[in-house]
Amino acid sequence: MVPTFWTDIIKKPEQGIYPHIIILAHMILGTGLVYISPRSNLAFLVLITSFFTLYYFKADQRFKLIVGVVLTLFILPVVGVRNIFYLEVIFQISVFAALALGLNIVVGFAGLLDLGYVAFYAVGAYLWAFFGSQQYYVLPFAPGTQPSNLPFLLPGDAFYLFMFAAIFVAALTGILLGTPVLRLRGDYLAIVTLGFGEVIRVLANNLDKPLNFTNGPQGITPIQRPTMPQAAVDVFNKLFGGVVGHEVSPADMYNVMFYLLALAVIIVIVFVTRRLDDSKIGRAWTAIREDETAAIAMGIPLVKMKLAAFAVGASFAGVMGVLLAGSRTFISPESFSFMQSIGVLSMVILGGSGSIPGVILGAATVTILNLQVLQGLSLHLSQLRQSDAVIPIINFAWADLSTQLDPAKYQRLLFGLILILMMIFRPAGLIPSQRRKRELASDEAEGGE
Amino acid sequence: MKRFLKSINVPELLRPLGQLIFFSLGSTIFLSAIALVLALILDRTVVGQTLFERLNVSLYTYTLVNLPQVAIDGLTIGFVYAAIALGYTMVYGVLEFINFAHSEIFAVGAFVGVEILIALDTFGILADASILMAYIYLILAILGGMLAAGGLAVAVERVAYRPLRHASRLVPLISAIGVSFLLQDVIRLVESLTTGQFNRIFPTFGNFDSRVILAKMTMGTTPITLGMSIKSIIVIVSAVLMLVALNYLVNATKIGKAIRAVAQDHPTASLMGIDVNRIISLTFLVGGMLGGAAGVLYALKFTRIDPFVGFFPGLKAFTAAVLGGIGNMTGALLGGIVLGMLETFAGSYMGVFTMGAAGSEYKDIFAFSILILVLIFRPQGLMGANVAQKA
Amino acid sequence: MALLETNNIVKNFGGLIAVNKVNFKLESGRIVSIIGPNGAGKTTFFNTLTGIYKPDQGRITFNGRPLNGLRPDQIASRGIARTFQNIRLFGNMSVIENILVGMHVHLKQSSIDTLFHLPFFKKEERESEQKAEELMTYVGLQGVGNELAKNLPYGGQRRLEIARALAADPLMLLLDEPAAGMNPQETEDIIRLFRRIRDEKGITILLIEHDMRVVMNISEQICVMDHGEKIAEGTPDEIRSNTQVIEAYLGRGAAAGQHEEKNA
Amino acid sequence: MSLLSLHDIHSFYGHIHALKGISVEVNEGEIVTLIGSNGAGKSTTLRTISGLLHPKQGTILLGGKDISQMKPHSIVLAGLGHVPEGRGIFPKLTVKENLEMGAFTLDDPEEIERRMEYGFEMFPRLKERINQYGGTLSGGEQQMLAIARGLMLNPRLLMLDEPSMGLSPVLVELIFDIIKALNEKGTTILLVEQNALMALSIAHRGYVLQNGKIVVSDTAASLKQNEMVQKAYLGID
Amino acid sequence: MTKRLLVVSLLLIAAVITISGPVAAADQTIKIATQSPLSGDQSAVGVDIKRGAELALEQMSAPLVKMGFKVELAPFDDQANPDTGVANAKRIVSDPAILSVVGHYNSGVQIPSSEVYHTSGLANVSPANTNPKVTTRGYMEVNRIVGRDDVQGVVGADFAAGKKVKSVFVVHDKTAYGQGIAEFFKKRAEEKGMKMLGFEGTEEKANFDSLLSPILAGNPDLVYFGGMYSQAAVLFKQAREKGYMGIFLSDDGFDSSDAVKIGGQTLLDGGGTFYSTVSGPASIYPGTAKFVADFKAKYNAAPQPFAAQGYDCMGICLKAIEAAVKANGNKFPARAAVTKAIRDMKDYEGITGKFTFNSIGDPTIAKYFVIQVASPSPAKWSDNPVVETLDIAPPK
Repeated sequence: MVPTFWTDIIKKPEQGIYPHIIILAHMILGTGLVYISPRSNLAFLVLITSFFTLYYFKADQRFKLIVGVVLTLFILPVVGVRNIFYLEVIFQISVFAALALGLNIVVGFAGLLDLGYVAFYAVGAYLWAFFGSQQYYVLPFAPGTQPSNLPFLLPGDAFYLFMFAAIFVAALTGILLGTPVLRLRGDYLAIVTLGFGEVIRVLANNLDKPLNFTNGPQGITPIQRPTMPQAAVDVFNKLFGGVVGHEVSPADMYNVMFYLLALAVIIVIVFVTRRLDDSKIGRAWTAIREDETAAIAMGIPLVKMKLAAFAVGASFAGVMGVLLAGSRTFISPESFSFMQSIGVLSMVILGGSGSIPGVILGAATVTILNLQVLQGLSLHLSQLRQSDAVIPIINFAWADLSTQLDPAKYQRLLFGLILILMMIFRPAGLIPSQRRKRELASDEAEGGE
Repeated sequence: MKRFLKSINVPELLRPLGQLIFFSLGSTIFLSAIALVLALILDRTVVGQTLFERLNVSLYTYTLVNLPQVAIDGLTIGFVYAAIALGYTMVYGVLEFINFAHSEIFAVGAFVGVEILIALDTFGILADASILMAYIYLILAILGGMLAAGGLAVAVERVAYRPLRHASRLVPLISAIGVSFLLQDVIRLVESLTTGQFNRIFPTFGNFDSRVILAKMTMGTTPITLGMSIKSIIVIVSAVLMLVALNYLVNATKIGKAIRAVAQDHPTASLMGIDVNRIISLTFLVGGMLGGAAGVLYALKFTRIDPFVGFFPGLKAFTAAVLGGIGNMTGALLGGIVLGMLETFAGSYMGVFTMGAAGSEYKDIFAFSILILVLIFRPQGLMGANVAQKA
Repeated sequence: MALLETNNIVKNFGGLIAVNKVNFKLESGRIVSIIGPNGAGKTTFFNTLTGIYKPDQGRITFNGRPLNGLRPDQIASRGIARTFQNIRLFGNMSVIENILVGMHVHLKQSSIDTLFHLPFFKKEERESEQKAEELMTYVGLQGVGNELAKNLPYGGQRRLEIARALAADPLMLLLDEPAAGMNPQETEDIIRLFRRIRDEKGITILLIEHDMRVVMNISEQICVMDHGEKIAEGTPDEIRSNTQVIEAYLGRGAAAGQHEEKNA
Repeated sequence: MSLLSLHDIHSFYGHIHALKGISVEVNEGEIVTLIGSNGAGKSTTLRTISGLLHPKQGTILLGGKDISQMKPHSIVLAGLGHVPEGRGIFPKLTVKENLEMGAFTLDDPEEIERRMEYGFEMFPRLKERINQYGGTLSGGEQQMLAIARGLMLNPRLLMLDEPSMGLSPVLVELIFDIIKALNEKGTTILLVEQNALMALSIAHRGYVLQNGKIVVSDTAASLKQNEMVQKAYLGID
Repeated sequence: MTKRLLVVSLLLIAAVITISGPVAAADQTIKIATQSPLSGDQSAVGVDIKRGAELALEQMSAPLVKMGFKVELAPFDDQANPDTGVANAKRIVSDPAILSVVGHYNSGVQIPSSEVYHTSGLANVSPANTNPKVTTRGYMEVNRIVGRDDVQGVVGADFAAGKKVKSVFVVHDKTAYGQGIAEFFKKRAEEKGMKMLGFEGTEEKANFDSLLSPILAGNPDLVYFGGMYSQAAVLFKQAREKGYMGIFLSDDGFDSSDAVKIGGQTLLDGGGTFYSTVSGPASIYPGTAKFVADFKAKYNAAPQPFAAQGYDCMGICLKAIEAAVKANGNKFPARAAVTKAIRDMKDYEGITGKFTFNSIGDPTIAKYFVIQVASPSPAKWSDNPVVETLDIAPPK
């Protein structure tokens, strides 16, 4: 007789205590696996998908919050420090999640297709790159020919100040770029925003003469980081030293710090997006997306509202740009290509435009696919190719498989497929957006679901 | 046969030629005037002096002497953009939809054409081919490119666009962006599996590279020759032929009228017994073939192509189509020429006029700013969609 | 002084005169219908009032202030609300949110209030939610607040569109064929609703309608348009016996038939 | 056996249940008219017959063949002409090109030429404006062009959707005389009209449509006297 | 409901797999990673750097295999994007089996990625990064076998001075590589008294007409192109077609037989075409011809620029690892040992030169050749004659 506990958990994982157990089990399982084999991708995927279970299973909110905090603030940093590749993946997931949330406001809420979103990311990055490095003193020199012992313009800690400044600078750029074109129809606007993305990239690449603002293609380095208080490193070591297994250096701590900063920005973005969504502005955006003519008839000033969406979306990208400059200590025009804009767009489309959890899921999926899965597959493939293993059934020697078939090389193919298949089969995305249910006094229809 | 000849209405055939000459001359004169005026103003300033030190010739003579060559170059690239823009305009006319993947259909045409010629080259046929045979092989390559690109365009419409025909406006556009990226990597995959090469190079054969000298001038001490390479002439002639053929097809044949009818009113057209889906596929076929031919011509003129060759010309051609008045074929023609001229004038003279501060690398930004200005101040484009005039 | 006044409004589309020198006065607190055969220019006139079309000639004044040159959203915020011939609700938004969008014009919450949920924001949201629920009950949609607009039955969607329009506390309500596609029972309800709106809320109603049963027994004033011109205006009885109207509607000879009946 | 028969047709227009089970018969050589006030479902009926809308329920037989699920362009081949509401001429095609579109499925240029001449006989004004764009014609001329175009394929059944709309009474008179003449030459006609009495003056039989249902059907003569028609139009209870 | 069951079962399976088979990281496998753009429009060069390294590994890993090690290549695609480069770098350093990295084509990707190598003490030998900043940071781990921009730019200018050139027009491809060399060429040329008729950057890859007008008007004695052959050859061809007969000079990005496939006879007309490079012709480095032949045999394509450098970098890594293994009693060496072995490398006989690294990782004396394009047929590319040889030490 199979113990009732197990059959119950499989039959109705909905009710009562079971979902909590499943979430906890998944988290512990994931952490354990990563601990045992710190370099296996599968273990890491198991850990990351525990977020998915956390979101999906019905459990009471406070429990979910606690588990969420434990996962993001304790488990992930520790796992990250043990294997800095995981921390980099987690960091990039949070960076792209923030960008996707920003773009989500423009595409998901206001229904404006922005193909040059990375322009605002670049504005933020070059803002801190210029002020946080010696570039001010390099103005008169051609790229590469400047003397090496130049002073820094500002102290490193001005980084936090510039994270706020970026909000307004990027929002202003959004308004400047948006004002002339937001009257345009959807497809024209898409092409014009694509133009903006390219214009900003070309400017970044060419503003090295007459005055050398961006140091052209050489990029700007070294860019300062906020100082890392030694106390923080000690506290981290004291707390997690045992679990981590080795002394954590300030350099590693910087990775953790920037991850936590990105997390903080995401929390702020989700907070702001939720608040805006559930208000006059949010309803106006959704109305514009649903039916512009009807929205106008309700007295909604179309261009003003679209501009607001553009500016808010841009400011988030600006902040993340400053974060990128700080974490990488190096900025060059290569990071702001059209491919990046399309990458972020496919995250929003895959996840579900207009839905906050969906967009975060989309960002995580695409980043993991791009950094881990594709790269892992092609590494595995090249390992097989160099061993004399043979595919069992058709005994086709791996070595003969052409080197051109590495999956990692076909990132564009992946983005292309995502966009096409999602549009045809699931335009609403993986987690479609639903408006928040309101507790209404006159709600007889609510009843048991 | 006699009946067929009688049925060709000649004025319709020649109409675009008149427009071609008018647009080309018009834009040349207009832009030359601006360049010369600017040169006069800047001559006295420091810009004039630095040029004088360098080439001991006044800014004005420098601008004047270079003008014809810049105009011809502008015209050549203008016709390339016009030929590609036709593909965008055809599809937009019928479906009010920007076929973002047209740039990759153009690239596929280029690749198929070049691969045919490389295959012929490896068999050693091209090397010693007579001039006549060289042209025949070129035409063969262009036809190959057209068929491949046309077929691909129809397939793309059938798979990625038809299911979305009644979706909201942005959905098919996002799908088109997806198709564009997918095709870029598919070309790269096929190329790397078959030839292992990334760059493909248009084999040199026939007299395409030789140059026809039109005039000899001297600027100060340096002799300046005004001329065009045979391949530029071929590009212009083929582009003109394509425009004339398309114009004739759309304006003087039954199928062409059906295309225009569907463009104006899908439901009523179906009440005339026109199978709307078939006409839309046909439009993609014709648009794709034009794109394919433009691709092979591009490869002929610029020698090297790679799987990502379509992106920038595609964007420029779209700007040209919008500049001329999207959906309006003559508009694509006008937009292409004007954009080509503007870009070449900017590229050639901006470096000198701004003493190197803003050189030709701003040429592309120039094209985008034109697009944005046109969309703001005259969204229906120069030719204007609401001008009650033949398409 | 009339609430709405238009004098010789002209609107043409490439040579085709759609609205030709229409003079029109609308006193506040009344229900007036505009009728006329297809292609008579009713909808074009309607759209010039709401700003979708810019009139080529003539002036429109509403509540004493000119409307010429204003954007449709500015006109809406002046107190003119409207519904559409083919229903244009925000399908993926809930019933109550559709109504809340209608209140956009009157909500004063700033982005700062919204971000920090300041007391003013909470008060305004609570009040507007209550007001929305009252409106739902008013038009007979109580209890379906969280239902998506697109899932409502056809009659429900019509009433939601009216509730959304009322949410802006308009001075005038423009209805574009509100009774289209409704069965007799639904038509009865809608007529009663319009009367309550006029009597209880004092809102002036201007509607375009083809269903003569609705027009005849709801309107205090009927204006008949044909070929872009106003050919008749008056009470339902006057219009019913007006030869020009009958001819416009039923074609020549009908007036004669009508005429004989009267004499016989 | 009737040329066209609709049996219990239910058709939806967006949300609106526009046709609630209508059945109509049109016999060879007849002029049958479908009258009723706006929004009664007249145009929806024609759009359902010609395939622009597919009925949710019920069957449509044209010459015995079920065309309810066929595509519009194949229904046209089965011999049905439809002059749509608002005339539907192609504004940026010339008069000649519009007529050529009407004969799209014909291949023989001489035959097309001959039928165009036949059209010009009926509407001489069109010959004067042969190379003018459809969009620049007056309302009446557009209506003539639409009818001439509908006749290019010698349809067994010609459907006309409110030919009188937006025309001055004199032109309406002319159009209706032409329709009568066409019928006498053998074309079966299904006429949808808001201008009831004009329609009934030339029709053999008529159906009165109200809110998607047939309320009465009778010979044209008796319908003229019938109160129901006046009620349906003027809302007199 | 079924969706949630699906998720639960999926997780269980995943858990089982991970527990059962953590990849047996046999400590006897030595991996050498490569990072270069394998996708995107720079993948032509990126793929061939990987292929060069792969070929070297095949040919020169015998000594290590004899010592009982399995030697493997771990190719990574940095997509010419700094974010991907850094992520891959962190993945590389976390794999203990990897002992050195042959990497990066774009300095924009190399600089941030090498920060990660530096923190983990993992050796990195760069086949192509010429940006001075790569080594001026003085990291022990970072070395390169190509001259720096400030070196190669000077080589070009000195050669031009040698040819009595009076006026020059400089063009570059707006990349860190191309612009870097062009800036130093201009600086040196002006020092040598040459008149600078123009200094233009362009990302254009096909239509150079608008650039040729100022060139033809100025009629400089020499046109210099900083960047890759795929742009340089097209520009040179179009310039010749328009009647410019002066000298063409470019950098080691021009060193590929595809250049003459594009340019053909035009590269030989007029003043001829020259390019500076480190990989000398067959006469001085016999290995080059053999390398080109082996490369064509394995990949049926002519090697792109920097493929030879990829080969040499892998050779250096293998030799250093061999030395480190011997020093560690034939056991798996520590990364620091490999890093030290590379930095202490003396006169490594590569096919692109003899290499000794100075204190900051630059090749001590980079032997530079200026080679003239001698025949229009691609097959004879490696027989192009050396016109001048310069030994230039990198500035301190």
